[in-house]
Amino acid sequence: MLLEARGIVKTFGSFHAVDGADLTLAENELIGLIGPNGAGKSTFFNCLAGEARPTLGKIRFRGADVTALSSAAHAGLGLARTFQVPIVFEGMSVRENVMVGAFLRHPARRRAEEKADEVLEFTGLAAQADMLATALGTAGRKRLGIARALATEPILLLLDEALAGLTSAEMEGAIALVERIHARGITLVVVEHIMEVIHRLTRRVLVFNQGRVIAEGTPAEVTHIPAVIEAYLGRRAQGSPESRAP
Amino acid sequence: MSITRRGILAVPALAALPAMAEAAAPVRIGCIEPLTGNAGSAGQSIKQGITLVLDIINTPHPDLAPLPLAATSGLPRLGGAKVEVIWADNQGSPAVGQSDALRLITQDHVVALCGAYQSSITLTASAVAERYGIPFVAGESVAANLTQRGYKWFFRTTPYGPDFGKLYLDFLAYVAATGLAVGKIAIVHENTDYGTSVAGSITEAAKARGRTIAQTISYNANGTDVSPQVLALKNGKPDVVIFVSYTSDSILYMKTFHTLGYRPPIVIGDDSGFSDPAFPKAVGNLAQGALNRSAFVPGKPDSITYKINALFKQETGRDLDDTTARAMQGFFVLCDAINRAGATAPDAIRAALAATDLPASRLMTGYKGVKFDSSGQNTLAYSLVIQLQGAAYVPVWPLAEATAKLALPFKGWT
Amino acid sequence: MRASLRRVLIAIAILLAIAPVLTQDAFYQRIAALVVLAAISASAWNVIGGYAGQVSFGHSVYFGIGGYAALLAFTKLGLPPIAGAPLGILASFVLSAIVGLPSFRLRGHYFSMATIAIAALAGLLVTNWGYAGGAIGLMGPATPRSPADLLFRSPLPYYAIFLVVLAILLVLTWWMERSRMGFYLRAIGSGERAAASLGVPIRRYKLYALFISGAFTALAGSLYAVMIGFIDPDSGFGILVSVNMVVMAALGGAGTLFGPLVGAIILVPLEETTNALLGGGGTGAAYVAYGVIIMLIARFSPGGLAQFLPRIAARKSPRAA
Amino acid sequence: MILLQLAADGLLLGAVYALFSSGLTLIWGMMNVINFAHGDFVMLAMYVAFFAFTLLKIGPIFFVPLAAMALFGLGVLVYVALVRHVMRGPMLAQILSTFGLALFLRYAALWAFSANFVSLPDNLVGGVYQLGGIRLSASHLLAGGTALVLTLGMHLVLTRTDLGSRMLAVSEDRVAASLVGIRAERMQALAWGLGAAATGVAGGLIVLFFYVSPEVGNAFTLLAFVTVCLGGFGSVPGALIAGLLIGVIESFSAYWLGPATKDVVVFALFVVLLWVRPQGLLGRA
Repeated sequence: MLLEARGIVKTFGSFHAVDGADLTLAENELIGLIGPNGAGKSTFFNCLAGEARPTLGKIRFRGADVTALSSAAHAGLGLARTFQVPIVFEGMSVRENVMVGAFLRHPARRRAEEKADEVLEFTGLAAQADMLATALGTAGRKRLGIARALATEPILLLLDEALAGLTSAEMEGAIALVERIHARGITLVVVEHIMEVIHRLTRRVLVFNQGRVIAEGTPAEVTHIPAVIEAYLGRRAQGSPESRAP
Repeated sequence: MSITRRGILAVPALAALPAMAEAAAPVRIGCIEPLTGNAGSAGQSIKQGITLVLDIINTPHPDLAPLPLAATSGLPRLGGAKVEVIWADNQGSPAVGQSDALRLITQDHVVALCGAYQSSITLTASAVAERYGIPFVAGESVAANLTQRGYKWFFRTTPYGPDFGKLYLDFLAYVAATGLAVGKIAIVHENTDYGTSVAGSITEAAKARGRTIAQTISYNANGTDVSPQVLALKNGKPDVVIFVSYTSDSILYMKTFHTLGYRPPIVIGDDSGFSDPAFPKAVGNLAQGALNRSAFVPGKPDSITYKINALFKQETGRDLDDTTARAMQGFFVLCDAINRAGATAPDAIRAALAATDLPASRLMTGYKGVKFDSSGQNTLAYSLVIQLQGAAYVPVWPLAEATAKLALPFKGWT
Repeated sequence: MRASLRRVLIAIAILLAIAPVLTQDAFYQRIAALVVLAAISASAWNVIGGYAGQVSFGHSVYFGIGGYAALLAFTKLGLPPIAGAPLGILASFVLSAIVGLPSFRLRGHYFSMATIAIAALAGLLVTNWGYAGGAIGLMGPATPRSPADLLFRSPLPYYAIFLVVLAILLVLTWWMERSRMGFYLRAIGSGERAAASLGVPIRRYKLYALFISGAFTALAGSLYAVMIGFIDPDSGFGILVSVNMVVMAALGGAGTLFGPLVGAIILVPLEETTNALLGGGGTGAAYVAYGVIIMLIARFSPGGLAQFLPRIAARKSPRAA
Repeated sequence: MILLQLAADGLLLGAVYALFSSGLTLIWGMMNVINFAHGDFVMLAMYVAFFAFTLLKIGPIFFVPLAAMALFGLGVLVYVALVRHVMRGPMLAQILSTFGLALFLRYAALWAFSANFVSLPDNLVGGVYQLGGIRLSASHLLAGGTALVLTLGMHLVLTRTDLGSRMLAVSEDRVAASLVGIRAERMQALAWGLGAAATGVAGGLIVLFFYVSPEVGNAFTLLAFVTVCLGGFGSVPGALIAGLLIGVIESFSAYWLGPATKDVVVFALFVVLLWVRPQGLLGRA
C-alpha cells in the first residue's frame, strides 16, 4: 500500500468538513476524487497534502505515519500537490519557478537548473522557460504548477482541478500530460469536476458527499449508483454555483 | 555645485551706513537649531531672537548701549565687519546635527558655532567642532555631561541642571520661612534627556541638603493623556509639584488639573513647556500662580531688557521667553568674544572666549555675569523665580529682583 | 541569476573609485559615508523584507542593539566602541530566535504591526533602563584614546570601513540570491502555501534570513554609533530608523540586489541637500520636497527605481492582470 | 474612588482612541492599504476646526461638519490622485506613497501654520461634570459619545445599507463586484472619502481638549495602528472595543506601574496577543 487514510475527520468549529473518510492507494494508481461543491473533497485533499491536520484519523504513507507532518515534510517524502488556483512566484521566470521545486532534491544550483530544464521539456514549457511566470495565461500557469510539483520528484502527485477553466484544446494537452506523468510511474490523485476527464483518465473513482465517501468504483459504475446521481449529479443539475469555495 | 546657502542676513538698509565703511568681509557664525520636529516651535523662536541680536549688533542701537556691540555698527575691532548667521535645521536628530556642524565648518567656513537646543544634539555637533578646532557656544542646552568631556572648544553660557536644583531649593527654603509647608516635594518629569537630567539634578540638590523627594513620576513625552499622573499626585498630596516637561504635556497637565479639580499648594514648572509663549496663551487661565524659572524678565520700562523685549514683540507679536533669551545671550557673548579677538582665527576666538568677563550690567539675562571655568561652564549663570500672574510671568524671587509679590498657594483657575 | 558577480564587483569598484574624487570636501565625504551606511542597513533589511517579503517595520530593534552594544562596550568596559559590534551581532541572533519565530506566523500587515510594536517596546524598555543611560543615551569617547576608537576628523576612513561591510553584505546577498536560499526566500515572499507544497521549510528559511538581516543591521547600528559617537533610544530604536530602511529599499527596489543601494544613493543626498539648501529657512520645505519626490516615485514607479537598471528592466514585463 | 475615576478616564481615553482610529479602520480594512498619513489627516482636521473657530467664529456644531467635509474632499483627492495608482501594486509602493504623503502634509502644515502650539479656549463645550465624585470634562464626554455613535453608524452603514454592501463587495472582490455592475472606482473613492470624513469628525472633536501642532498626529498614530490591528482589520466594532481596552489598560498601568511604562504594557500585551491570536481580537481567521 502506498497511501492509507483511515477515518479522517476534520472539523471547523462544529462543522464537520470531512466526517470519517477512508482512502487506500496502491503504487502507480490513478484515481479520481469527485463530489459536489462543499462535499469535503478539498479539505480531505488538504489533509492528504499535510496542509490541514485531521481532527481524527491516521494517514500512512509507505507505512510511515504522516498525519501530523507539515506540508513541506510531505513534499520531502515524495507527496506533492498542485493548487486549484495556481500561485506563481512573482518576479521569477518560468524556469526559476520550477527550480524552487527542483532544489528539494538538488541543493546545488547547477543540478537544480538541469532538473528544471528536464521537467520543462517534459511538460512542454521549454519554450517559455525564460519568460516571467506572471506573463503566463491560465493554462500555462496550471501547467507550471504541475511542472513545479514534478520537479520535487514526487512518488504521489495530488492534482487539484488541474483542468478546470481550460479550453478544449488545452484540455487535450493537459490530459495527455497527466497520462505521461502516470506512465512515468507516479501515482496520481485527481480532483476534478469534469466527468469526461474522469472517464478518460481514471479507472477508480471515489465520490464524496457531506464529508463522507458515498461510493467507490469505476467511473461508469459510480455514475449509475442512485445515491451518487442524487447527491452529486442531481445537485449539480440544480446549478450550484461553480465558483463557491468548498 | 556647492551646497551652501546665503544665511539669513538681518541686513538693514545699506544706504544708511556711512559711505566710508569699506566692506569688511562678514563674519559668519553657524547656528544649529531644531527648526522642524517636536521642538520646532522653540527653534523657530530662537531663530527670531538671534535674528534680532544680529540687527542689534550690525546696526547702531545706542539706547541699548550697555550691551556689547549694541551702540556700534558691526564688529568695530574687525573693521566694522557685519555678523552673518548661517542657519541649519537639526531636525531633532543627533546625526543631522553632526552633519550640520560639518557642513557649516567645511562648506560655509563659519568661524564659530552655536546651538543646538537639544542636549543630545549639542553633544554630537560640538564633537565635530572639537575635532575641527572651532569654538562652540551653547546658550541653551542644560545637560550636565556637556561640560564634563574635557573639551577645549566648548563653552556654555546658560545655567545648567545643578544650578536649577539649587535655585528651587533656595526658593523653597524661603517659602518655608514664610510659614507654608514645603516638606513633600513631587517631581513630574518627561523621560527624555532634558526631563531626566534636570529631575536628577533637583533630586541631588535636595539630597545634598538632607532632603528627600517624596514622589517622582516619570512619563513619556508628547503623550495622549496625563490623568493617571494627576491622580497619583492627588493621592500623594505633595506640598510642592515640580514639572519638567515640554509644551504639549504642560498644556495637558493644566487642563487635567482643571478637569480633576486638583490644586497643589505650590506648582513649579521648569522652564521649557511652561516658558513656551503658547503655554500662557493656551492655559493661562488655568495655571494662575504657576511658578517657573527664568533668566529673563522684561523689567522696568526704561531697562535694556524691556527694550529688547519690546523689539522682539514688535517683530513677533509675543514676549521674549527664557529659552530664546538664553540663546540670544549666548550669541551676544560669542560675538563679543570675536570682536575682542580682533580676528577670526579659531585660536584667537577661543582665547577671547576663555578670557570673557562680562558683568551683569552688560547682559540681557539675569546672570550675575559671564565667566567660564576650565570646563567651559559659565560660573556666574543664574536664574530667577517667576510666577504666572494674569497674562504674563512676573519675577517674584529673589526679592531684590522681584517686581511683583509672590502669591501662594497656586490658584489655577477661578 | 539576476546579477553576475562581476556586476557586484563593478558596482563596488565604482563606489571605491568615487572616493578619491570626494576627497576635496569633507561634507561630501560625509554624505558618501552616510549613503554607504544607509545602504548597509537597507540592504540588510532587504534580505528579510525584500527577498522573503516579510515587511518588517521593526528593524530599528537590531540597529539599536548594535548601537548600544558598541557604546556599552565603551562606557562599561572601556573598550573601543567597535569591540561591541560582535556582541551586538550575538544579541541580534538571540533576539531573532526569541522574537522572530513567534512572529513568523503572522501574515502581511499583522506581521508589520507586530514588528512595529516590538521595536516600540524595545525603545521604551531602553528608555527606562538606567544602566544603559536611559533616556539620556550613551556617549562615545570624547577624544580618541587609541586608533582603535575609530575617531577620525575626516569622514573618509568611515567611508572605507562602511564600504568594506557593504561589499561583504552585497557579495553575500549575491551568493544567496543565486543559491537555493535565495530561490526559497523569493518563493516564500510571493506565496507561502505554494512554497511549502514544494518542500520549502518556511519558518527555518525565514529565520535564516532574519539572522543575516538582523546581524548586518546590528552591525550598521554599531558603525553608526562609532561614527556619530552617541546613541539614545530615539536614534537607535526610533520608528524613523526602521521606516528609513524600508523606504530606501522600496524606493530603489525591494528584493533586488542593488535596489537598497540605489535607494540610499538617491535618498541620503536628497535629504542632506534639501536640508542644507532649505533647512535653514526653518519652514519644513526640505521635508515637503522630500515627501513629494517619494510620492512621485511610488506613483510612477511602484516597483522601485532599480527596475530601470538595464538588465533587470528587460526581465520585467507587465504583470498579467 | 480613584479606581472609578481611573476607569472612567480610561474609557474616555479609549473612546478617543477609537474615534481617532475610526477612519483608519474603514480605509485600512476595506482597501488593505495602510494610511501612514492618518495622523496627519487628523492634524489637518484639527487645524480646520481651529481656524474655523478663530477666523470664522463658528462653534463646534458647525466646525465639526466643516472639518468632516474638508477631509472628505481631501480623502477623495488623495484616492484619485495617488492611492488609486498604487493600490494594486506591491504593498511597499503603498507604504512609500502614504509615507510621502504624511511628510508632505505634516511639513506643509508646518510651513503654513508654523510649529507653534495652539489650542481652543477651554470652555468651548460645557465645563466639568461631577458624577458621585468622578469628574469628567464635557468635551471628553462629547468625544466619547460621538465615538460610540460614529462607530455604530459606520457599522450600520456597512452591514445594513445597500451602499455598505456594495462597498464591502468591492473590498472583497473587485472584479466580481464590477461584473455585477458595481462601479468599483467610485465605491473606493467613496470609502476613502468617508474614512477621511470620519477622521475629520475625530479631529474636530479632539481639538476641543487637545493642543494642535503639525506634529500632533504623532501622539496618536502608533496607538491608532495598534487599535485597528488589535480589533481586526476592517472590524469597526473591533476597533471600538480595542480602543476602550487600550484606554483602560493605559489608565490603570500608568497609575499602578508608572506612566513611563504604560505603553510598555500596551505594546507587550499587543505583541503577545498577536502571537496567540494572529487575526486580532475580532478579526476573522
